Amino acid sequence: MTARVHKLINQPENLVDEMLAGFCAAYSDIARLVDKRLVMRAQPKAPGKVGLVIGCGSGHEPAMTGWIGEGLFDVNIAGEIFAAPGPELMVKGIRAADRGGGVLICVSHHAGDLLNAELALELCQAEGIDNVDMVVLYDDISSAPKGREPERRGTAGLFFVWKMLGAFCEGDGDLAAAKALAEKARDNTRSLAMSLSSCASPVTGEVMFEMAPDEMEIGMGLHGEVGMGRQKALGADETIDLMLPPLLEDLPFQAGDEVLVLLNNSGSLTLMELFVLYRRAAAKLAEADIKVYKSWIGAYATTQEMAGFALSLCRVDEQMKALWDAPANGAYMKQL
Amino acid sequence: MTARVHKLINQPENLVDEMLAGFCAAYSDIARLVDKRLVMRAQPKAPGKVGLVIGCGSGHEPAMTGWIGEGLFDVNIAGEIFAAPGPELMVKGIRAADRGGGVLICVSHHAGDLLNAELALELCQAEGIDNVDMVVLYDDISSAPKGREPERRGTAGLFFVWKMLGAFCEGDGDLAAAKALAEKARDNTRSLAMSLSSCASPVTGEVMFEMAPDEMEIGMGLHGEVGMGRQKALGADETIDLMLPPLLEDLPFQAGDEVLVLLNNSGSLTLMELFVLYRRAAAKLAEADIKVYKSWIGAYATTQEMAGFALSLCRVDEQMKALWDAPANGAYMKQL
Amino acid sequence: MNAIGSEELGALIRAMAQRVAAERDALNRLDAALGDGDHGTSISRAFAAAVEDIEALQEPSLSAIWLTTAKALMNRMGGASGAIFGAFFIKGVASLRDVDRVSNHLMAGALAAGLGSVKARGRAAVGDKTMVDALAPAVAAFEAADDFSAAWAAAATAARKGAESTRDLVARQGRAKFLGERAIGQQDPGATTVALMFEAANDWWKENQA
Amino acid sequence: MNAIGSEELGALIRAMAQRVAAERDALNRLDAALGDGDHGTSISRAFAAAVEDIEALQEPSLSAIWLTTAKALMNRMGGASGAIFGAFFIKGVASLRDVDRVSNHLMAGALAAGLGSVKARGRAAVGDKTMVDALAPAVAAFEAADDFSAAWAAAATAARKGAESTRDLVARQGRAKFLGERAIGQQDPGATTVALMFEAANDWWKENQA
Ligand SMILES: Nc1ncnc2c1ncn2[C@@H]1O[C@H](COP(=O)(O)OP(=O)(O)O)[C@@H](O)[C@H]1O
Ligand SMILES: Nc1ncnc2c1ncn2[C@@H]1O[C@H](COP(=O)(O)OP(=O)(O)O)[C@@H](O)[C@H]1O
Ligand SMILES: [Mg+2]
Ligand SMILES: [Mg+2]
Ligand SMILES: [Mg+2]
Ligand SMILES: [Mg+2]
Repeated sequence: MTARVHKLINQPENLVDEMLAGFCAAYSDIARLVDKRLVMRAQPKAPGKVGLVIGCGSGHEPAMTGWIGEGLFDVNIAGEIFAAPGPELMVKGIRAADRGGGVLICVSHHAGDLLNAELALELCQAEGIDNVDMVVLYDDISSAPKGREPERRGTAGLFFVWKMLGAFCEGDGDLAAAKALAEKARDNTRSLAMSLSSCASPVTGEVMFEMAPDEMEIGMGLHGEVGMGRQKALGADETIDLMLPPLLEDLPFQAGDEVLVLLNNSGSLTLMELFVLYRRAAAKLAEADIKVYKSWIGAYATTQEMAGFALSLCRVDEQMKALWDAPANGAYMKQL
Repeated sequence: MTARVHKLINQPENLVDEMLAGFCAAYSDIARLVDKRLVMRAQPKAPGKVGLVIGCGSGHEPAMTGWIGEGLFDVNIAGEIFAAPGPELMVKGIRAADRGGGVLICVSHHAGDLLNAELALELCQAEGIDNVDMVVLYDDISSAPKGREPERRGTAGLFFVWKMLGAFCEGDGDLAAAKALAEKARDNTRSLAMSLSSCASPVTGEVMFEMAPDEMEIGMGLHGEVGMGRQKALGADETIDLMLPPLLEDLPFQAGDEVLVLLNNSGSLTLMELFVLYRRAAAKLAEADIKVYKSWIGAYATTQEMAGFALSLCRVDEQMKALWDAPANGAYMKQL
Repeated sequence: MNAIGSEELGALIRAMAQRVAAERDALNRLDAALGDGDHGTSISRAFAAAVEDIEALQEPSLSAIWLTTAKALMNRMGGASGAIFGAFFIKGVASLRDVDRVSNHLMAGALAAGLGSVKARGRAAVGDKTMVDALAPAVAAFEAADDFSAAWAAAATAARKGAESTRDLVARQGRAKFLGERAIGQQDPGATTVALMFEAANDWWKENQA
Repeated sequence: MNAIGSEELGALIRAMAQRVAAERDALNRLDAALGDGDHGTSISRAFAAAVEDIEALQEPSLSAIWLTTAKALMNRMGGASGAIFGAFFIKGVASLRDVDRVSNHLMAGALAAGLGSVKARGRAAVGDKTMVDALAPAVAAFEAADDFSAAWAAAATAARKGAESTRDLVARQGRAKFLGERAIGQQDPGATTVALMFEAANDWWKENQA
């Protein structure tokens, strides 16, 4: 299979700036653009609350611009395509999110994101911006074995962390409590992704890697990083039957647990396919006596037009369910 | 460009049933499944209100299952992939939507949808179900010239009609008023689509038509029906500059008008690209002194994994703006 | 034999079902060029349902078989041609009610009634590049014949010729309408199905009754 | 000449910028095999920004040029290697402050300080299949040399050898880590960039100063 190479963009070097400008023009009631690269809530949250920022690479839309808004994040610091932003821009974003209650920098674990956030934290200290902390988040079971969880990559399952953390930071909890909540959500979340296709880089205009039309890869990362290896492409039920057991074993999720489920579209999978996949996942979870509290199916963190999906589970308690159900109003994450 | 042919489904003959089962399992608080093919609101609307039904082909997810819910449609009667449901099933759906205030059957104009809805209406009359009416909707300017609007196809721009009509039917207006509102919204809506790629049929497992990697087609329909012809693929700004003028001329939209804008992803276009496209469209509308009231960018009516988009505009007055802003809670159409 | 009973009618429908199933992929390909590529799948699904439903009938009278076929096509096929093929069969039910055996003349009447319904329903005339281009000449040939053997043979030939005539036409109905001049050179799938149906009937007749 | 001033330092940075720009696509291809395919684009964008920012400097002192380069790489490159290249240059700024001309020994100190920072920042050692595999031997060779000519030449050779040595390695840092054994056979893009930087400096030196 050849990926589509022609993209509807203009000059690649203007891509991120133009895309953010378009996003903020379309959703001006939700988000506004500052310094070309900071996507901020149109209405800042109340003074004294903990600010939430994330600095990460672009190219995964709607992540993370779509998560800016009430009940969600305060500032997205947008890097180039698939590249974390530099530390000085991150410091600007941190300043912009500061409402007096401290700022939590969320890092979806990738080398670049972590290194730049660390540098930004050091700069903050040097510049006397106190009350800033960082939390490193990961969920992808394919990227390091059980027992070495902190080496794992951050992928689509952080969806759950973002939502709960956003709701939490609308309340009166302090920075330490926010960080603890993020860690709790992270430690109860596991994801596994697969893909049927490659995708083209909008920067180079070339296909990122080769994949045969009848192949699939289980465990693929958000930037096309390899997973557990290639195999023959399977049908929907077979694919779920292959992916769900390792996911359940990893935490482990057990009979009696209550979970949130995400099926994240990495790009060009159809919702039609995702609904068929969900049907099997729901049946298998019911068989395992694991109760589904709520589910989401959609394209929340994409890898360009890659045809694949991630299955993510988050074990929830009463606090987490309440945070999950709290209202949210991002352009691409709405909870009534 | 070759389209992805392997789909994550099981047996094609079970596809629609399985997909609807998965959808309703995931969103059981919003929709429930009756008779395998009727997707209904989990909580029916209040007695006495006008019921809204649509019968159309599947394969365009989230249309129309994603539009079932409060402030939106009451029943989606799901046909096979790209094929309208038969009249007897439609009559069942009409009965299910009947809350005593009459039922309006919405037809997105395609031969099969119209023929089956007409048959269903005749059956209703024969069976003594009164107070049922039908409205035929269309928006695609590429499918028939100005002056022959009723021959045009229904495509993504009906988005505006669905939303306003759904809000209207939460109120106390009667069937005739609902139909008049639908016609008013339709008559102020225009769409034009384009595509960079073909897609594969999940039924036949074959690519639906051939397209070269450097080609694009302007005016393509929701099932891959041809439009105004092929040409060399252009960049984002050039594409908007080609599509917007005929759209503006058709109604015509004029200086001083206020509009809603939709950029609908036909499948595998990225949001990244759509934001870049939106930026240009917004700039050009501003130049023409046309005011954008609200915009939506996303995959609302898809053609499997086709890489293309539709640009739709709807001229609004105060009534339409209020209906637009009214709350809605479909799985894939939420307004707070 | 110049009158058929319910057994023969059931066998004729089965023969049609087998023929369209055998040509499913070819019909899909014709529809891929002019429409959305599903015609073969749809028509074979619906005919298979008709055969199944006919087998399940408690009292398989002529009119019950005809009605069952109509309903299966109308409800299980979906899309434009389901409604139209359904309309075709449903119209003939009335003229078969309360008869045990049907002559070629009575059958011609049922077919002609169906054709009228198709034209009305689809707002299509000969030359619009639809199934009407095969159905209209087939029904005329059937009506003009003196017995079943001649009727099936003449109808099959006329339907095939009609289907082939659609190649040179621009479509004025159905999805192919939007192709304009680009439809020229492609044969209409719905008309091709009509030809296959009459050919299957004629072949069955030659083997079993002639 | 065995001490360089700000003019020469600016020219060396420009030479590096030109070299990575010329190799942009090749570096992208190396990164496509091991990571996400953007390394060439990122490093050439950042070096181009450094050159531009250096030209805009009011007082282009040695330390200002070094700091400007550090900041451009850190802020304009993005991703893992932006942070790491930034860390490399920023560490040397202190040792160049208030000097007008720098000897090869002083320069060696700045490079060694940068190497230390890179290792700490990236938690990477020689053998992890990162830029450290080129940078560590290059800095060692530079330190061991008696003058600039010998230093650039030895460093260029050592960096290239180090970059080539990454081919046989499994990655323990960066995106390539997830490839496991599948990384073997592929040369690390970051290490290749380090080799290109030292080779560009050496070529410039041979042409202009040797
Ligand atoms: N208005 C019409 N009148 C008569 N026949 C029609 C009409 N519209 C379509 N058809 C027939 O239907 C055929 C297409 O059938 P099919 O592919 O099953 O339906 P759809 O177009 O809904 O996918 C066409 O080849 C044509 O013969
Ligand atoms: N932890 C690390 N320590 C040292 N070098 C690293 C580390 N992680 C990555 N690198 C270097 O960065 C290079 C990749 O750079 P680049 O492609 O620009 O960044 P990214 O991986 O964020 O896209 C690798 O080839 C490697 O040499
Ligand atoms: Mg990168
Ligand atoms: Mg169809
Ligand atoms: Mg068809
Ligand atoms: Mg890279």
